[in-house]
Amino acid sequence: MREITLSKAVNEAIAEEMRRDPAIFLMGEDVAEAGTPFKVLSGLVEEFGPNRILDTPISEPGFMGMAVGAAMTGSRPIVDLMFGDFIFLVMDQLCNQAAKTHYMSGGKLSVPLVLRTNLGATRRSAAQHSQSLHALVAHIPGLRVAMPSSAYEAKGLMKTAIRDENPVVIFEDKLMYNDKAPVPDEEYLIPFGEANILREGRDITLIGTSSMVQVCEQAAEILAEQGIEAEVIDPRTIVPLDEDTLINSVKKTSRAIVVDEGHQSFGITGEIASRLNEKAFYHLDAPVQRLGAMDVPVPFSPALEDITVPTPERVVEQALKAIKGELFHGA
Amino acid sequence: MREITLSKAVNEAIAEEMRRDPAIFLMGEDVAEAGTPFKVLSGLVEEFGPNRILDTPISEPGFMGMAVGAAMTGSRPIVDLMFGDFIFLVMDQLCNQAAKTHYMSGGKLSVPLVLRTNLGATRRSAAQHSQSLHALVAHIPGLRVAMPSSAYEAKGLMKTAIRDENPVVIFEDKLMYNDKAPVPDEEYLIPFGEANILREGRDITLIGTSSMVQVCEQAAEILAEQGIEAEVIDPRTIVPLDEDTLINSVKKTSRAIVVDEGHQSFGITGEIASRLNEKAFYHLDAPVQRLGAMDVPVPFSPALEDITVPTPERVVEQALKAIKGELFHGA
Amino acid sequence: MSRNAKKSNHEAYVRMYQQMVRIRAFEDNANKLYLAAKMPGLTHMYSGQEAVAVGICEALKSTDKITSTHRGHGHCVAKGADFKEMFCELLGKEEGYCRGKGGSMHIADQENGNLGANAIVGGSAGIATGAALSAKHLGKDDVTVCFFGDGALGQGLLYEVMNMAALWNLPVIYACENNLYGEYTKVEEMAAGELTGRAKAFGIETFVVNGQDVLAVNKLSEELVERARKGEGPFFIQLDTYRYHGHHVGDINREYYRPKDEEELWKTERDPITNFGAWLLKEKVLSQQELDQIHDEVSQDAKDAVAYAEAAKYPDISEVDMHVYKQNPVGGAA
Amino acid sequence: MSRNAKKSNHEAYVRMYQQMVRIRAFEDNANKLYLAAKMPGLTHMYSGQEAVAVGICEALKSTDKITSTHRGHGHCVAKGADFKEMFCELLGKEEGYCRGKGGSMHIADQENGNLGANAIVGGSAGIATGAALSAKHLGKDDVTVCFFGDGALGQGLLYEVMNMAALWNLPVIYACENNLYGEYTKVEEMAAGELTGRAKAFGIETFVVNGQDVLAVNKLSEELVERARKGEGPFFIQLDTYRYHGHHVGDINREYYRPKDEEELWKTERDPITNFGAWLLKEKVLSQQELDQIHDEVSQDAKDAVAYAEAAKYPDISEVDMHVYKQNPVGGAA
Ligand SMILES: Cc1ncc(C[n+]2csc(CCOP(=O)(O)OP(=O)(O)O)c2C)c(N)n1
Ligand SMILES: Cc1ncc(C[n+]2csc(CCOP(=O)(O)OP(=O)(O)O)c2C)c(N)n1
Ligand SMILES: [Mg+2]
Ligand SMILES: [Mg+2]
Repeated sequence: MREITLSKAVNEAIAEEMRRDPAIFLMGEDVAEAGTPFKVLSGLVEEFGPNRILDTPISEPGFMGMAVGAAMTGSRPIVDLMFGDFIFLVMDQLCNQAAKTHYMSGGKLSVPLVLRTNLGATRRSAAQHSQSLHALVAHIPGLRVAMPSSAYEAKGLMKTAIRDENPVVIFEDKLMYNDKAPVPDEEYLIPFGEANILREGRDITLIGTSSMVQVCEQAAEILAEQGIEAEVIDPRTIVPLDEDTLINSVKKTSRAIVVDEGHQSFGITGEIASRLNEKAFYHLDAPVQRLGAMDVPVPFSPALEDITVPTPERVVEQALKAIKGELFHGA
Repeated sequence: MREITLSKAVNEAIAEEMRRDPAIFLMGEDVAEAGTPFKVLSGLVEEFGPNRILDTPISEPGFMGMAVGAAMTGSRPIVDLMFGDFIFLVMDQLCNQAAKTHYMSGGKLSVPLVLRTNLGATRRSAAQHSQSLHALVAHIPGLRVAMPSSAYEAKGLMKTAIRDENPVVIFEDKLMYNDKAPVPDEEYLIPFGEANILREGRDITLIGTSSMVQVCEQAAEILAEQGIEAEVIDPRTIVPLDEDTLINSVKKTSRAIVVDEGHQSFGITGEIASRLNEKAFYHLDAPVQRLGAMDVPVPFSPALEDITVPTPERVVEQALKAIKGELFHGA
Repeated sequence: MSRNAKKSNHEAYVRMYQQMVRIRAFEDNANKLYLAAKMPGLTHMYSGQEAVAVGICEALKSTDKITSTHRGHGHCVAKGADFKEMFCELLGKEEGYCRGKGGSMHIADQENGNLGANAIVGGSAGIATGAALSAKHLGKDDVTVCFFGDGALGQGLLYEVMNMAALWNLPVIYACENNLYGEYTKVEEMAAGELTGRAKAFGIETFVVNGQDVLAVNKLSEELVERARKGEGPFFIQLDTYRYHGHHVGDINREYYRPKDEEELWKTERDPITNFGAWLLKEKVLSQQELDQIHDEVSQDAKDAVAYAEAAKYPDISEVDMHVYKQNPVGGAA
Repeated sequence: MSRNAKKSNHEAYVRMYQQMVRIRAFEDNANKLYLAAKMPGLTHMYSGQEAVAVGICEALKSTDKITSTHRGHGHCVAKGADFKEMFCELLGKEEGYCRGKGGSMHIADQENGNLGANAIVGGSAGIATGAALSAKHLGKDDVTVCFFGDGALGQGLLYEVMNMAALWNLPVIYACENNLYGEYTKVEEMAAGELTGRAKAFGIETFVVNGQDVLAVNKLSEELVERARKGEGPFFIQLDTYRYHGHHVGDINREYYRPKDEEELWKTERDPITNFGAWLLKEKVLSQQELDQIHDEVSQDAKDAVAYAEAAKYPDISEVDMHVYKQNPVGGAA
């Protein structure tokens, strides 16, 4: 199968959907000629013209709000938010308006829009351009949250997001834009709420989101060398969350670690771990462990930044503790 | 001891601190002559004048940002955000600026400000005036988050918040403004990060925040009638969180329920439950249970709204399940 | 009344009078429901501002869109809503426009182009501008009117979207209802400079009109809606008006921020209904009897709707987690 | 150069020339570090805009405050920062202004009144206005200058705070550096209407000045800073200028959005350093030799600072969770 970058996969997904449905348009900063600073959208304005690929002023709250109104009236907007950190700027329009409109109107109005943005540290971009803020939107009922972990996932999830009748926030890992993966030529969609088991194993379940899926896979390799069989699962979407697949895995392995690049405290690892603890409690040989980013603003200095995010080594370390029963009496 | 309302307690705390420190000022919408729509601040402008009690335009992002700049330059602003739901509007200034300034500047700059706002449903105020959004700010390193559960708590925590060198977000329950509690005449402060054990018990730990502390206490009463001794704990601040007190309680009782009025999913109950599961796992006889608000936008209709929030009855129900071992094989 | 008003349009005159009377009747009944403790929560009365909503909405087709505010009953009625579904919504009943889920502050009537009231001040400016962008994108000639109060001029979002509306010539009209107060604060304490300057900044054509004169409001609106439809928008209108009640139904003792004689002056000399009624009489468009009949009919309508709504049932509790997500079509997305 | 410039102020002239040369030297070295892959991340060069930062900061006391942007090195140097701490910060070293935690986009120098660069476009408008409010509140006569680009005019926050600054007469000067582009988009595609209209809307006095003419910038700034100090603020200045490099150091192939000859024109005919140097010569303020000496000294300084920073050590990893919270004084809060 051909291999393409995550960036190209996103581009293809959007282009294919825009060809299919003229109601779709895309708006954001420097999305047209520049094709975004990450060049993810290059070529789209040439194909679809400036009326469907709209360069906006630097007005995130404004164009987010406009997307809500457009979505309520028959259009299907895709909003490009250059950095995930800017989601703080659009929270009101996203969470007070987009997320609630369908409910508040008793089902009469709907807001089919996609907010595509990114996450991920270690790009030396410091505290305001490195955050992984998916936990915030996951907390708000009415939003769906997708977290692609490869080019293949990015294409399939983006297409599903675009066809969804609800507001969807999709977080791409900005460090993975140039990572290649096999992506079929034929059309495919990846349904929301169906976790992907990347590797089967009976000793411990490693649940990773976005780029942390790679981290889990690398950890699984290292563990395999030591004879430990880790199961690696990518939930793909955290809202909806495919609890069943996760729970069944944990019932089998009796141990789990949840790995995520958002801050650990009050982030998504607590939710996933809690659901596993609640629903597979009597199968657990060790508490479900969590590994999130450190609870510090992302530092600029490479010397510091690199230690703030989960690594395969740290996953392995935690896994071994769980397996050896070293979590007895707590951390 | 005299009894005063939560509203009066907040008012006293602010007035006392403003008398003590001329660097403090307060800004927000209709805070001066109107004393806020909840009348919490009545009388302050008369004592401190319009230069220290500033009525702002309806510009939440703007005055939040100004408070950050003022705090960086020697003032100690208190920001009044009329409804907790509006926190979405100030997220960028609160989370990208206030929370990170101290860290980003390597400790040179600091942002001693208080953002006081509220939470709580069942006031028939519908989806945009009823949210309990403390989980969002708890996820952001650099912010402290206080959740007073009574007039006594509100006064002591507010005074501590005002004296803190960091940005503090304090959520008052808007349904409790008229609730009275004994509050001493003498000055007192309540330190952050020290949980309060309201009731001792050996059978189950009920952890509640804000008005859910009352719910837990009522549940404990009902349980007591059935011979079950529940320990009720109020963490008071969720950042910093007094893990030790919570863990020690759970080690004693072997069972816990975390009750909170924020949406259950991806909220604070997951974090607290996870920490307990991680650190008291081998003491648990049942998984730590959670009871948050339903994962739905808050509906207007009283018929619906009332069932979205945790009640003493539901806490009792969960507690009985945990105690009877009915959580076996999951929920 | 404006001199330019033509007598020709008999039907429109009657409809505008009727609609203003309907709004007033709706509000009087809502207030009564509140005072009788029959209405959950609070609500914000539109009484006094009727000419604004009616004068503007009379210029709109039903496919044209509006966005509304916390003070939204007037816009809702003016855009064509029925009393029954409105009162049901206010009481949180299943037959309400939003099945009781929205209430007064989120009342929406999509079929008549009302995209909904909004409890975030200024929160609908993006929605309105986006609806205008959508019309352009989909090749429709719909126009959107964004209603908002003077207080909403404090919100930065408005400036962001006015800029984009101007850059892209969007068919949107920003209708700023200047009723002199935002909650308990005077407009001049909240807004520096001229109100219209805030739109002029983006090269938007601005207008100021007497918001108590339904004919003046309507005449200007007809012109601007037509121009916006042709792609000459956006526009900004400042409509000077007044709310008769407190900020919300519970705001009773308000002399500390608003003098009684000011209220009296507006009510007695500038009432949009009284004055338009007098004009209709003077110009012999309607007789006193016909005017009375309108009042009687409307008041009976309102009474019936209230009774209906009071008796109507609440949504079943199973509805509580319906409509959080819209179901995707089968064979479509997950 | 502006005709009104007085020859009297020899010291100030020399300092302004020197500071502009220092900024250029800093940027040239930063760019080299980037090209040599010695600098972590990206950075945005200020080269070409030196007269703006220097002309304004020359009018400020060190207790006056500024807020800066992602393109912030120029403001930082102009407000009095040292090369050593700046380069250390750019390389993420412990001796940097922010102990390596902030980097280029968050460089701050509190001792000289620089409240910090900001990676959120428009994000510092609130901070600057708040600093001005703070000065008023604490009875200080400090003035705050808020630097921001033309692109930041897209952010609603700016309008909210300009309104409050105008309402409350705050000592803040909004310095809009119009370098014709925001990233890869022309200002006229991002901003409808006149740029200054956006401040006039709030009744704020506005000015337009040639941002390549350090004397013109400084003269206007001296006036406005003095007036702001007396409580006559706020003010808004549009400073027309140009960035020589790409949006950031990695933006090399940029002809698709910005023609080469436009760049050429600005560099050859409007360079703020060349032109001010020529004026200093013509007016015999400095000789060619003295000018050369400034360049040599500055360039040696920069070279030394770079070498120092390259050799300096990274923060210890134990620093990673320091400074998340400021410690409260003992006996104070928890
Ligand atoms: C973002 C936001 N801030 C504050 C409020 C509280 N609030 C509700 S109405 C109102 C005043 C609005 O004034 P204006 O826009 O003039 O409308 P009016 O009530 O006069 O019709 C305020 C401050 C709110 N609902 N939303
Ligand atoms: C809120 C926000 N949106 C977008 C960006 C990405 N971004 C960084 S600089 C920039 C352009 C800024 O243009 P301008 O204000 O004119 O400053 P200049 O770069 O020209 O100095 C953009 C869009 C950002 N940093 N912050
Ligand atoms: Mg008003
Ligand atoms: Mg620019």
